[in-house]
Amino acid sequence: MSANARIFDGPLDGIPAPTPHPAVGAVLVFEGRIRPTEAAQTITAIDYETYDPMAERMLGELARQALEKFGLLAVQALHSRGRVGVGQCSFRLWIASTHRREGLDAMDWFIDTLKRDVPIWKRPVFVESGAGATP
Amino acid sequence: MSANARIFDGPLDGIPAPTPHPAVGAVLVFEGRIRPTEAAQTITAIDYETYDPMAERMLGELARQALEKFGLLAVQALHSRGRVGVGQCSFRLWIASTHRREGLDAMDWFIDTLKRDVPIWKRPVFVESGAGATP
Amino acid sequence: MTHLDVRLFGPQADAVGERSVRLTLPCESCTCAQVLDALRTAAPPLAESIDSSRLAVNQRLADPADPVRPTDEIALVGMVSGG
Amino acid sequence: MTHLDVRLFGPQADAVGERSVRLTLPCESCTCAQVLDALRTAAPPLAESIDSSRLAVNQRLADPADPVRPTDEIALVGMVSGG
Repeated sequence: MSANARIFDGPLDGIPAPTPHPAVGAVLVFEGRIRPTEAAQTITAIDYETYDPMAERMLGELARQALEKFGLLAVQALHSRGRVGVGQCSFRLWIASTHRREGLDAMDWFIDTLKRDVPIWKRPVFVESGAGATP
Repeated sequence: MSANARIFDGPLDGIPAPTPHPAVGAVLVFEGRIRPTEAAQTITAIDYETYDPMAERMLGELARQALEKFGLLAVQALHSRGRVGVGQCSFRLWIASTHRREGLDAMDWFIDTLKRDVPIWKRPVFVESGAGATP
Repeated sequence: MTHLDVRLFGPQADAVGERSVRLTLPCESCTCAQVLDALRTAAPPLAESIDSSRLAVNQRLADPADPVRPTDEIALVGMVSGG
Repeated sequence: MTHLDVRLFGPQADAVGERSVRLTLPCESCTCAQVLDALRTAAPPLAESIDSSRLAVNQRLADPADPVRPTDEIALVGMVSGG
Protein backbone atom coordinates (compact mmCIF):
# COMPACT_ATOMS: atom_id res chain seq x y z
CA MET A 1 0.00 0.00 0.00
CA SER A 2 1.41 3.34 -0.98
CA ALA A 3 0.23 6.92 -0.98
CA ASN A 4 2.09 9.73 -2.62
CA ALA A 5 1.51 13.29 -3.76
CA ARG A 6 3.49 15.82 -5.76
CA ILE A 7 3.04 19.36 -6.99
CA PHE A 8 4.62 20.02 -10.38
CA ASP A 9 5.38 23.31 -12.12
CA GLY A 10 3.12 23.53 -15.17
CA PRO A 11 0.83 20.95 -16.80
CA LEU A 12 0.81 17.27 -15.80
CA ASP A 13 0.37 15.92 -19.34
CA GLY A 14 3.11 13.46 -20.11
CA ILE A 15 3.80 12.44 -16.53
CA PRO A 16 3.48 8.65 -16.63
CA ALA A 17 0.90 6.88 -14.48
CA PRO A 18 2.11 4.37 -11.90
CA THR A 19 2.27 0.69 -12.80
CA PRO A 20 -0.29 -1.11 -10.66
CA HIS A 21 0.68 -4.05 -8.51
CA PRO A 22 -0.78 -7.37 -9.81
CA ALA A 23 -3.19 -7.62 -6.84
CA VAL A 24 -4.98 -4.52 -8.07
CA GLY A 25 -8.41 -5.30 -9.54
CA ALA A 26 -9.51 -1.76 -10.32
CA VAL A 27 -7.62 1.34 -11.36
CA LEU A 28 -9.43 4.65 -11.37
CA VAL A 29 -8.00 7.84 -12.77
CA PHE A 30 -9.45 11.31 -12.58
CA GLU A 31 -7.91 14.15 -14.55
CA GLY A 32 -8.96 17.77 -14.16
CA ARG A 33 -8.31 19.75 -17.35
CA ILE A 34 -8.44 23.44 -18.21
CA ARG A 35 -11.59 24.38 -20.11
CA PRO A 36 -11.64 27.35 -22.49
CA THR A 37 -14.17 29.37 -20.50
CA GLU A 38 -14.40 30.57 -16.92
CA ALA A 39 -17.61 32.28 -15.78
CA ALA A 40 -18.65 32.60 -19.45
CA GLN A 41 -15.43 34.41 -20.42
CA THR A 42 -12.83 33.01 -22.78
CA ILE A 43 -9.56 32.14 -21.09
CA THR A 44 -6.22 30.91 -22.38
CA ALA A 45 -4.86 29.37 -19.20
CA ILE A 46 -5.17 29.08 -15.44
CA ASP A 47 -2.41 30.21 -13.09
CA TYR A 48 -2.30 28.03 -10.00
CA GLU A 49 -0.96 29.49 -6.79
CA THR A 50 0.01 27.05 -4.07
CA TYR A 51 0.91 27.69 -0.45
CA ASP A 52 4.18 25.77 -0.23
CA PRO A 53 5.01 23.33 1.18
CA MET A 54 1.63 23.05 2.91
CA ALA A 55 -0.31 22.27 -0.29
CA GLU A 56 1.83 19.29 -1.22
CA ARG A 57 1.94 18.02 2.37
CA MET A 58 -1.87 18.18 2.60
CA LEU A 59 -2.30 16.35 -0.69
CA GLY A 60 -0.09 13.62 0.74
CA GLU A 61 -2.12 13.52 3.95
CA LEU A 62 -5.35 13.21 1.97
CA ALA A 63 -3.83 10.39 -0.05
CA ARG A 64 -2.89 8.52 3.16
CA GLN A 65 -6.31 9.18 4.69
CA ALA A 66 -8.06 7.91 1.55
CA LEU A 67 -5.92 4.78 1.58
CA GLU A 68 -6.94 3.98 5.14
CA LYS A 69 -10.55 5.20 5.11
CA PHE A 70 -11.50 3.31 1.94
CA GLY A 71 -9.10 0.37 2.19
CA LEU A 72 -7.33 1.19 -1.06
CA LEU A 73 -4.16 -0.42 -2.40
CA ALA A 74 -2.47 2.74 -3.69
CA VAL A 75 -3.17 6.43 -4.25
CA GLN A 76 -1.25 9.04 -6.18
CA ALA A 77 -2.29 12.69 -6.33
CA LEU A 78 -0.59 15.24 -8.59
CA HIS A 79 -1.39 18.93 -8.91
CA SER A 80 0.04 21.75 -11.01
CA ARG A 81 1.61 24.97 -9.79
CA GLY A 82 1.85 28.00 -12.10
CA ARG A 83 0.43 28.24 -15.61
CA VAL A 84 -1.58 25.46 -17.25
CA GLY A 85 -3.03 26.13 -20.71
CA VAL A 86 -6.50 25.31 -22.02
CA GLY A 87 -6.78 21.60 -22.79
CA GLN A 88 -3.94 20.69 -20.44
CA CYS A 89 -4.12 18.67 -17.25
CA SER A 90 -3.77 20.40 -13.86
CA PHE A 91 -4.80 17.63 -11.47
CA ARG A 92 -4.55 13.87 -11.55
CA LEU A 93 -5.77 11.40 -8.99
CA TRP A 94 -4.81 7.76 -9.47
CA ILE A 95 -6.43 5.12 -7.27
CA ALA A 96 -5.76 1.40 -7.19
CA SER A 97 -8.17 -0.79 -5.29
CA THR A 98 -9.30 -4.36 -5.01
CA HIS A 99 -12.77 -3.53 -6.27
CA ARG A 100 -14.45 -0.64 -8.04
CA ARG A 101 -16.84 0.55 -5.34
CA GLU A 102 -14.28 1.76 -2.79
CA GLY A 103 -12.23 3.40 -5.53
CA LEU A 104 -15.18 5.48 -6.78
CA ASP A 105 -16.15 6.49 -3.24
CA ALA A 106 -12.56 7.46 -2.43
CA MET A 107 -12.31 9.56 -5.59
CA ASP A 108 -15.43 11.49 -4.68
CA TRP A 109 -14.23 12.07 -1.11
CA PHE A 110 -10.71 13.06 -2.12
CA ILE A 111 -11.81 15.68 -4.64
CA ASP A 112 -14.43 17.18 -2.31
CA THR A 113 -11.85 17.48 0.46
CA LEU A 114 -9.20 18.90 -1.87
CA LYS A 115 -11.59 21.57 -3.10
CA ARG A 116 -12.48 22.56 0.46
CA ASP A 117 -9.20 22.40 2.37
CA VAL A 118 -6.05 22.32 0.27
CA PRO A 119 -4.36 25.75 -0.13
CA ILE A 120 -4.35 25.99 -3.91
CA TRP A 121 -5.91 28.88 -5.80
CA LYS A 122 -6.62 29.39 -9.46
CA ARG A 123 -6.53 32.65 -11.36
CA PRO A 124 -7.93 32.57 -14.90
CA VAL A 125 -5.84 34.14 -17.64
CA PHE A 126 -8.29 35.97 -19.87
CA VAL A 127 -7.76 36.74 -23.53
CA GLU A 128 -6.39 40.29 -23.58
CA SER A 129 -8.95 42.24 -25.57
CA GLY A 130 -7.18 44.28 -28.21
CA ALA A 131 -3.73 43.65 -26.72
CA GLY A 132 -1.14 43.95 -29.45
CA ALA A 133 -3.56 45.86 -31.66
CA THR A 134 -2.30 49.19 -30.37
CA PRO A 135 0.92 50.40 -32.03
CA MET B 1 -19.81 14.16 -28.59
CA SER B 2 -18.67 10.65 -29.43
CA ALA B 3 -19.32 7.19 -28.12
CA ASN B 4 -17.41 4.16 -29.20
CA ALA B 5 -16.79 0.60 -28.08
CA ARG B 6 -14.45 -2.17 -29.16
CA ILE B 7 -13.70 -5.73 -28.17
CA PHE B 8 -10.05 -6.70 -28.55
CA ASP B 9 -8.41 -10.10 -28.52
CA GLY B 10 -6.24 -10.32 -25.40
CA PRO B 11 -5.24 -7.66 -22.86
CA LEU B 12 -5.91 -3.96 -23.37
CA ASP B 13 -2.60 -2.77 -21.91
CA GLY B 14 -0.81 -0.58 -24.38
CA ILE B 15 -3.91 0.57 -26.24
CA PRO B 16 -3.61 4.37 -26.12
CA ALA B 17 -6.32 6.45 -24.46
CA PRO B 18 -8.20 9.00 -26.56
CA THR B 19 -7.00 12.61 -26.64
CA PRO B 20 -9.69 14.72 -25.01
CA HIS B 21 -11.22 17.69 -26.78
CA PRO B 22 -10.16 21.02 -25.16
CA ALA B 23 -13.70 21.64 -23.83
CA VAL B 24 -13.34 18.60 -21.57
CA GLY B 25 -12.95 19.57 -17.91
CA ALA B 26 -12.86 16.08 -16.43
CA VAL B 27 -11.52 12.79 -17.70
CA LEU B 28 -12.33 9.63 -15.80
CA VAL B 29 -10.81 6.27 -16.54
CA PHE B 30 -11.71 2.93 -15.03
CA GLU B 31 -9.58 -0.12 -15.68
CA GLY B 32 -10.56 -3.60 -14.61
CA ARG B 33 -7.50 -5.80 -14.12
CA ILE B 34 -7.01 -9.51 -13.49
CA ARG B 35 -6.27 -10.31 -9.86
CA PRO B 36 -4.26 -13.39 -8.87
CA THR B 37 -7.10 -15.08 -7.01
CA GLU B 38 -10.65 -16.05 -7.87
CA ALA B 39 -12.87 -17.45 -5.10
CA ALA B 40 -9.77 -17.90 -2.92
CA GLN B 41 -7.97 -20.00 -5.55
CA THR B 42 -4.80 -18.93 -7.34
CA ILE B 43 -5.30 -18.24 -11.02
CA THR B 44 -2.92 -17.35 -13.84
CA ALA B 45 -5.40 -15.74 -16.23
CA ILE B 46 -9.03 -15.23 -17.16
CA ASP B 47 -10.47 -16.44 -20.45
CA TYR B 48 -13.19 -14.11 -21.67
CA GLU B 49 -15.91 -15.50 -23.88
CA THR B 50 -18.00 -12.99 -25.81
CA TYR B 51 -21.17 -13.50 -27.80
CA ASP B 52 -20.21 -11.81 -31.05
CA PRO B 53 -21.10 -9.39 -32.44
CA MET B 54 -23.80 -8.75 -29.78
CA ALA B 55 -21.32 -8.01 -26.97
CA GLU B 56 -19.54 -5.23 -28.87
CA ARG B 57 -22.78 -3.79 -30.18
CA MET B 58 -24.25 -3.65 -26.65
CA LEU B 59 -21.12 -1.98 -25.28
CA GLY B 60 -21.57 0.65 -27.99
CA GLU B 61 -25.23 1.08 -27.10
CA LEU B 62 -24.35 1.52 -23.42
CA ALA B 63 -21.75 4.12 -24.38
CA ARG B 64 -24.34 6.07 -26.38
CA GLN B 65 -26.92 5.76 -23.61
CA ALA B 66 -24.40 6.98 -21.03
CA LEU B 67 -23.51 9.95 -23.24
CA GLU B 68 -27.15 11.02 -23.44
CA LYS B 69 -28.34 10.08 -19.96
CA PHE B 70 -25.48 11.87 -18.16
CA GLY B 71 -24.74 14.63 -20.66
CA LEU B 72 -21.17 13.48 -21.25
CA LEU B 73 -18.79 14.76 -23.90
CA ALA B 74 -17.28 11.42 -24.93
CA VAL B 75 -17.26 7.77 -23.88
CA GLN B 76 -15.02 4.92 -24.93
CA ALA B 77 -15.49 1.36 -23.71
CA LEU B 78 -13.03 -1.44 -24.45
CA HIS B 79 -13.24 -5.07 -23.40
CA SER B 80 -11.03 -8.08 -23.91
CA ARG B 81 -11.91 -11.36 -25.60
CA GLY B 82 -9.86 -14.50 -24.93
CA ARG B 83 -7.02 -14.83 -22.44
CA VAL B 84 -5.90 -11.99 -20.17
CA GLY B 85 -3.14 -12.73 -17.66
CA VAL B 86 -2.93 -11.73 -14.00
CA GLY B 87 -2.00 -8.05 -13.70
CA GLN B 88 -3.27 -7.24 -17.20
CA CYS B 89 -6.19 -5.05 -18.16
CA SER B 90 -9.42 -6.62 -19.47
CA PHE B 91 -11.79 -3.65 -19.42
CA ARG B 92 -11.35 0.08 -19.83
CA LEU B 93 -13.97 2.77 -19.64
CA TRP B 94 -12.92 6.29 -20.59
CA ILE B 95 -15.31 9.17 -19.92
CA ALA B 96 -14.88 12.82 -20.79
CA SER B 97 -17.29 15.29 -19.21
CA THR B 98 -17.62 18.96 -18.44
CA HIS B 99 -17.58 18.32 -14.71
CA ARG B 100 -16.64 15.48 -12.41
CA ARG B 101 -20.06 14.62 -10.96
CA GLU B 102 -21.77 13.36 -14.11
CA GLY B 103 -18.64 11.41 -15.07
CA LEU B 104 -18.56 9.50 -11.79
CA ASP B 105 -22.28 8.77 -11.93
CA ALA B 106 -22.01 7.58 -15.53
CA MET B 107 -19.11 5.29 -14.64
CA ASP B 108 -21.10 3.65 -11.88
CA TRP B 109 -24.14 3.18 -14.11
CA PHE B 110 -22.15 1.86 -17.06
CA ILE B 111 -20.31 -0.80 -15.06
CA ASP B 112 -23.47 -1.97 -13.25
CA THR B 113 -25.30 -2.32 -16.56
CA LEU B 114 -22.37 -4.04 -18.24
CA LYS B 115 -22.15 -6.61 -15.46
CA ARG B 116 -25.88 -7.32 -15.69
CA ASP B 117 -26.65 -7.32 -19.41
CA VAL B 118 -23.66 -7.59 -21.72
CA PRO B 119 -23.02 -11.15 -22.99
CA ILE B 120 -19.45 -11.59 -21.78
CA TRP B 121 -18.35 -14.45 -19.55
CA LYS B 122 -15.17 -15.10 -17.68
CA ARG B 123 -13.58 -18.46 -16.99
CA PRO B 124 -10.68 -18.46 -14.53
CA VAL B 125 -7.53 -20.34 -15.53
CA PHE B 126 -6.35 -22.08 -12.37
CA VAL B 127 -2.81 -23.11 -11.62
CA GLU B 128 -2.61 -26.76 -12.61
CA SER B 129 -1.96 -28.53 -9.35
CA GLY B 130 0.95 -30.89 -9.73
CA ALA B 131 0.96 -30.64 -13.51
CA GLY B 132 4.41 -31.56 -14.75
CA ALA B 133 5.28 -33.12 -11.39
CA THR B 134 4.13 -36.58 -12.43
CA PRO B 135 6.64 -38.51 -14.53
CA MET C 1 -44.63 -28.21 -32.86
CA THR C 2 -41.60 -26.03 -33.10
CA HIS C 3 -37.96 -27.13 -33.15
CA LEU C 4 -35.25 -24.66 -32.24
CA ASP C 5 -31.70 -24.42 -30.91
CA VAL C 6 -30.65 -22.30 -27.96
CA ARG C 7 -26.97 -21.36 -27.76
CA LEU C 8 -25.26 -21.53 -24.38
CA PHE C 9 -22.19 -19.69 -23.11
CA GLY C 10 -19.87 -19.49 -20.14
CA PRO C 11 -20.75 -21.37 -16.95
CA GLN C 12 -24.16 -22.35 -18.33
CA ALA C 13 -22.53 -24.09 -21.31
CA ASP C 14 -20.08 -25.72 -18.88
CA ALA C 15 -22.92 -26.90 -16.60
CA VAL C 16 -24.81 -28.52 -19.48
CA GLY C 17 -21.66 -29.72 -21.23
CA GLU C 18 -22.99 -28.46 -24.56
CA ARG C 19 -22.72 -25.25 -26.60
CA SER C 20 -26.39 -25.48 -27.58
CA VAL C 21 -29.58 -27.31 -26.68
CA ARG C 22 -32.18 -28.45 -29.21
CA LEU C 23 -35.75 -27.95 -28.00
CA THR C 24 -39.09 -29.24 -29.23
CA LEU C 25 -41.99 -27.03 -28.18
CA PRO C 26 -45.71 -27.82 -28.44
CA CYS C 27 -46.53 -24.27 -29.56
CA GLU C 28 -46.64 -23.04 -33.16
CA SER C 29 -45.98 -19.37 -32.39
CA CYS C 30 -43.85 -19.50 -29.29
CA THR C 31 -42.69 -16.84 -26.82
CA CYS C 32 -39.40 -16.43 -24.99
CA ALA C 33 -41.12 -17.48 -21.75
CA GLN C 34 -42.11 -20.79 -23.37
CA VAL C 35 -38.58 -21.35 -24.62
CA LEU C 36 -37.16 -20.74 -21.15
CA ASP C 37 -39.66 -23.18 -19.64
CA ALA C 38 -38.77 -25.84 -22.18
CA LEU C 39 -35.07 -25.21 -21.58
CA ARG C 40 -35.52 -25.68 -17.84
CA THR C 41 -37.00 -29.14 -18.46
CA ALA C 42 -34.54 -30.13 -21.18
CA ALA C 43 -31.41 -29.02 -19.31
CA PRO C 44 -31.75 -29.65 -15.54
CA PRO C 45 -28.25 -28.20 -14.78
CA LEU C 46 -29.65 -24.76 -15.70
CA ALA C 47 -32.31 -24.92 -12.96
CA GLU C 48 -30.50 -22.59 -10.59
CA SER C 49 -29.47 -19.91 -13.05
CA ILE C 50 -32.29 -19.78 -15.57
CA ASP C 51 -34.55 -17.51 -13.52
CA SER C 52 -31.93 -14.78 -13.61
CA SER C 53 -31.22 -15.31 -17.31
CA ARG C 54 -32.73 -13.79 -20.44
CA LEU C 55 -32.91 -14.87 -24.03
CA ALA C 56 -31.23 -12.96 -26.81
CA VAL C 57 -33.19 -13.25 -30.05
CA ASN C 58 -31.18 -12.39 -33.14
CA GLN C 59 -28.49 -10.92 -30.88
CA ARG C 60 -30.84 -8.61 -28.95
CA LEU C 61 -32.08 -9.08 -25.38
CA ALA C 62 -35.72 -10.14 -25.50
CA ASP C 63 -38.59 -9.94 -23.03
CA PRO C 64 -40.63 -12.99 -21.89
CA ALA C 65 -43.58 -12.10 -24.14
CA ASP C 66 -41.47 -11.56 -27.26
CA PRO C 67 -42.08 -14.08 -30.09
CA VAL C 68 -39.47 -16.58 -31.29
CA ARG C 69 -39.35 -18.21 -34.71
CA PRO C 70 -37.42 -21.36 -35.62
CA THR C 71 -35.22 -19.32 -37.96
CA ASP C 72 -34.19 -16.89 -35.20
CA GLU C 73 -30.76 -17.04 -33.60
CA ILE C 74 -31.55 -17.74 -29.95
CA ALA C 75 -29.07 -17.57 -27.08
CA LEU C 76 -29.29 -17.86 -23.32
CA VAL C 77 -27.75 -14.83 -21.64
CA GLY C 78 -27.17 -15.57 -17.98
CA MET C 79 -24.41 -15.51 -15.37
CA VAL C 80 -22.60 -12.86 -17.39
CA SER C 81 -19.40 -11.57 -15.80
CA GLY C 82 -17.86 -8.89 -17.94
CA GLY C 83 -16.01 -5.85 -16.66
CA MET D 1 -0.72 43.76 22.62
CA THR D 2 0.32 41.34 19.93
CA HIS D 3 1.61 42.19 16.47
CA LEU D 4 1.44 39.61 13.73
CA ASP D 5 1.29 39.20 9.97
CA VAL D 6 -1.30 37.15 8.12
CA ARG D 7 -0.39 35.96 4.63
CA LEU D 8 -3.03 36.19 1.91
CA PHE D 9 -3.38 34.20 -1.30
CA GLY D 10 -5.46 33.98 -4.44
CA PRO D 11 -8.63 36.08 -4.74
CA GLN D 12 -8.34 37.24 -1.12
CA ALA D 13 -4.88 38.71 -1.80
CA ASP D 14 -6.28 40.27 -4.98
CA ALA D 15 -9.24 41.77 -3.08
CA VAL D 16 -7.02 43.37 -0.45
CA GLY D 17 -4.29 44.25 -2.92
CA GLU D 18 -1.63 42.91 -0.52
CA ARG D 19 0.15 39.59 0.04
CA SER D 20 -0.08 40.03 3.81
CA VAL D 21 -1.83 42.13 6.43
CA ARG D 22 -0.17 43.34 9.66
CA LEU D 23 -2.49 43.14 12.67
CA THR D 24 -2.30 44.58 16.16
CA LEU D 25 -4.39 42.62 18.65
CA PRO D 26 -5.27 43.65 22.22
CA CYS D 27 -4.73 40.13 23.54
CA GLU D 28 -1.47 38.72 24.87
CA SER D 29 -2.21 35.06 24.18
CA CYS D 30 -4.47 35.22 21.14
CA THR D 31 -6.61 32.61 19.40
CA CYS D 32 -7.31 32.06 15.73
CA ALA D 33 -10.85 33.41 16.26
CA GLN D 34 -9.41 36.68 17.55
CA VAL D 35 -7.05 36.93 14.59
CA LEU D 36 -9.92 36.39 12.15
CA ASP D 37 -11.98 39.08 13.92
CA ALA D 38 -9.10 41.55 13.75
CA LEU D 39 -8.53 40.69 10.10
CA ARG D 40 -12.18 41.37 9.31
CA THR D 41 -11.82 44.87 10.72
CA ALA D 42 -8.40 45.56 9.21
CA ALA D 43 -9.25 44.35 5.71
CA PRO D 44 -12.86 45.16 4.78
CA PRO D 45 -12.59 43.53 1.31
CA LEU D 46 -12.42 40.17 3.11
CA ALA D 47 -15.84 40.66 4.75
CA GLU D 48 -17.67 38.31 2.41
CA SER D 49 -15.20 35.46 2.33
CA ILE D 50 -13.73 35.39 5.82
CA ASP D 51 -16.54 33.39 7.42
CA SER D 52 -15.82 30.49 5.11
CA SER D 53 -12.06 30.78 5.60
CA ARG D 54 -9.69 29.22 8.12
CA LEU D 55 -6.26 30.09 9.37
CA ALA D 56 -3.23 27.96 8.77
CA VAL D 57 -0.79 28.21 11.65
CA ASN D 58 2.71 27.03 10.77
CA GLN D 59 1.31 25.50 7.60
CA ARG D 60 -1.41 23.47 9.31
CA LEU D 61 -5.14 24.22 9.31
CA ALA D 62 -6.10 25.53 12.74
CA ASP D 63 -9.38 25.65 14.68
CA PRO D 64 -10.88 28.88 16.08
CA ALA D 65 -9.78 28.10 19.64
CA ASP D 66 -6.17 27.26 18.69
CA PRO D 67 -3.53 29.66 20.02
CA VAL D 68 -1.38 31.89 17.82
CA ARG D 69 2.02 33.33 18.72
CA PRO D 70 3.70 36.28 17.01
CA THR D 71 6.48 33.99 15.80
CA ASP D 72 4.03 31.65 14.06
CA GLU D 73 3.62 31.64 10.30
CA ILE D 74 -0.03 32.57 9.85
CA ALA D 75 -1.96 32.37 6.58
CA LEU D 76 -5.56 32.87 5.59
CA VAL D 77 -6.87 29.84 3.72
CA GLY D 78 -10.11 30.72 1.96
CA MET D 79 -11.71 30.61 -1.48
CA VAL D 80 -9.42 27.73 -2.42
CA SER D 81 -10.02 26.30 -5.87
CA GLY D 82 -7.68 23.42 -6.49
CA GLY D 83 -8.54 20.33 -8.49
